[in-house]
Amino acid sequence: MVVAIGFEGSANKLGIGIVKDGVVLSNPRHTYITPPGQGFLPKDTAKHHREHALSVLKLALEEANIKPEEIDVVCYTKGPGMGAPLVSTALVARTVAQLWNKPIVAVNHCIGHIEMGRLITGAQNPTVLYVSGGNTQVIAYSDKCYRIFGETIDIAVGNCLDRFARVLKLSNDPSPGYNIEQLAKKGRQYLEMPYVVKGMDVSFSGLLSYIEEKAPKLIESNAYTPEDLCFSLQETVFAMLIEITERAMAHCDSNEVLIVGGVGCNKRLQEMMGVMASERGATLYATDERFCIDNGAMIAQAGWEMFRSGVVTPLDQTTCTQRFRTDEVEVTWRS
Amino acid sequence: MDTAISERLSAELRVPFPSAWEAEVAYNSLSVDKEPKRGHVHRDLSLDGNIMQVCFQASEARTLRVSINSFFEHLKLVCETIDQFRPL
Amino acid sequence: MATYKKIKHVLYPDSTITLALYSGLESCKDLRKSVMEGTVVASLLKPSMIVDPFQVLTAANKAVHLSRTNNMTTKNVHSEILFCLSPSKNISESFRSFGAADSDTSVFVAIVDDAEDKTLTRISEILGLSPVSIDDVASLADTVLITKAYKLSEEEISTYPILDALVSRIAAKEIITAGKGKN
Amino acid sequence: MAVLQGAEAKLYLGGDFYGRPCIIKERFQKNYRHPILDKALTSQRIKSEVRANLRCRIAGIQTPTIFMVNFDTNSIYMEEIQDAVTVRQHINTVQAAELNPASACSQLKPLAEAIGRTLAKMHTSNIIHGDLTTSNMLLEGDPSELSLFLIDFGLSSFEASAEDKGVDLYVLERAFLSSHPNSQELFDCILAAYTDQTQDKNACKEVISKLDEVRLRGRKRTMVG
Repeated sequence: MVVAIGFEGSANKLGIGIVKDGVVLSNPRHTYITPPGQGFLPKDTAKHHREHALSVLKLALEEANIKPEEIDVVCYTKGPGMGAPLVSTALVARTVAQLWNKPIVAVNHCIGHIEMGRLITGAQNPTVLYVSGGNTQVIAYSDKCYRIFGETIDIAVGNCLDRFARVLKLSNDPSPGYNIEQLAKKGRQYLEMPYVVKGMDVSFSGLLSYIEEKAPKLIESNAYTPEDLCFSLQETVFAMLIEITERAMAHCDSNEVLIVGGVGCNKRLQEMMGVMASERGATLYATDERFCIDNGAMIAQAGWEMFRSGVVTPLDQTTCTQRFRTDEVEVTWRS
Repeated sequence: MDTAISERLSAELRVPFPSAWEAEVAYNSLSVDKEPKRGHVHRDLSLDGNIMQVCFQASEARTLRVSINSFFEHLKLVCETIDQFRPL
Repeated sequence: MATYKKIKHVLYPDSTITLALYSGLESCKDLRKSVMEGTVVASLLKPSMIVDPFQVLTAANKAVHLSRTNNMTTKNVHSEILFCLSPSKNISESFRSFGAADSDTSVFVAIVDDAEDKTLTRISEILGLSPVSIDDVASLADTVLITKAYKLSEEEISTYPILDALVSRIAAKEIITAGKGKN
Repeated sequence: MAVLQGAEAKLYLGGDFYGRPCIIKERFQKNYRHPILDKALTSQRIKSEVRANLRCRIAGIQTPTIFMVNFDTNSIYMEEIQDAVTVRQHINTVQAAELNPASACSQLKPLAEAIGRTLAKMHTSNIIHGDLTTSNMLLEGDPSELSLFLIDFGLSSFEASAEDKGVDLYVLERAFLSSHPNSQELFDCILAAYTDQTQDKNACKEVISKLDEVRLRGRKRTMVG
């Protein structure tokens, strides 16, 4: 029996979760929400994490009904993400690891998402679409590595959606993407916009500039409603994502697809992916907002896998890094 | 280069902890992260029993101030963590 | 008359395309007159613009498809064959460059759905000749003129058989010709 | 008729177009995307495919002859290249047969150079393939004769910019290295031949520096969330 605690704070969510041999015992989270029209800045986000880290940690222990001495390993997000929030969260992890005299494991955030997705859905060897505010990648495992088959060549899909939410001054509570999704449900009229797929890569920056410029005029002239534009934007960017995922699946001859990351809890994206998967005789695996959105349990789960395969990070090497590619990690826990 | 260093601003902190063990925990947590390169601040941590000594060197007052502020924020977090989560 | 060819359409097996070549004519005048009057329904093409019967087949195949899908540019399937064969989007220019002229001493004939070869028999009667082998069209082709009409590049001619260059252009005409295009 | 199902098209092999070997590439409806988008993309890709195919021919690059385009069924009828293998298959065969990676590489070097020269010609004509992979290149007949065909131009465009050419090479690099692990040296041969063959040295330099820039975009991007 191995109990792992995970600390996640790479973006605007501060999450701490406890996992015991594949069972999530607790997974509380606190989100830093900014006023409409504003994104989150590293400095303020770090402050948020420092203010909430200890209460969330208490909650995690209470909900799991676990005493510190029962924990076997402390896991934290090394990166990628925003520097200051990462460091603030890592400080707590380092400190409790020493206080409780536990080993520590540095985890790649993206791999946390993948391992959590595999755990929750039971997918064996899926092609993974990882979509969030900072990441857009199509990943498949081969030969001890999560290889990136396709990715954005400019901004992430979540960033594209968030920035459009700012144009519309949508609330950031619970998240801009969620509010776009709700509006999109009421959209009817489809507006064609730039659709850019290059091989297995995608690009969103042209699309974003296009809609940032057009949206205010289209809404003012009553040609399109904000709902129509949210709908059209989602239909377009999601179609791009599904297309590259399908290409990667064809390339790898894969019959499982897993969606992870914050954008992954979008029901329309899941629905579209489901249609694609069923048409090619593949199975879709997806999770809900508890596990799609950044959380501590995912870091605990990936760290648990790493720890069981013998990985431990020496305390003086428990640094954080803003840039940390998914394919840099040697996947010691999979055959 | 030597003259440049001699002209740098510096600040020293001495942080007493209830015990040497707590000082060491804080020291280990705080010494991992290096100062960002672009700030051009040099920070040196050392331990003397239950006292953690911190020495800052910078060429600009602004960056020195930012660095010290940030250190205090981190130090506060670590101290609170120790207080609330130390083994009984 | 074993020299002409009657071929089933690849998409529409109930439709046939008849190809025939006549050479050594005194003139094409009477035949053209019959076509214009509508007593003969056929497409009369200039052999000098044809390197291979396959070139005409590609155009005829396309014309029949456009006719069946109501997408023709010209008024009937036989004029459409001429138009499809030509790289120009201008109808009268296409007819001028690719259609037989009164003074021509040879003519390449394409007929869609020639039941019991009635039209072909009628053409032979008007010309007072039997068709020669359609493959003889290669010897009548004026490749300099063809290269110019289809704007073939030197790299292209040195890389491929000229026929393939023409066939691709015929198949892709409305896509590569700006201004005129469906979808 | 054998049918190959790709991600967005079915390939009907072994057909006959008035006596010539023919394949039919039929783009099918993708039900996951909005019908308007689906229709627009399908039609756009058929047109791009045909246009780039012809532009390549004009530039002296071998592509399959197009026999017919049927917009009602979203199909392209084209020449089936007889006795051909994909470059991907060929590289895999050579690498599997040669236990020594260095000798496999030297055996494949002429092919890499032929690819580089072909892509240089293509980019000089401002044709962006959009989906360069070793599966989208065919070797006709005896592979040692290097009779190279480019296929699958559905994502192609016609662009003069160094950015688009750089991204085109980046797409190939990624596909090349994921299909053929440990073949960086071979890819470098492609780039060297590409650079060598491109007449406009300044334009070429710009393309290569864009390639470097796009590579870094992937590595250096700060990834939040």
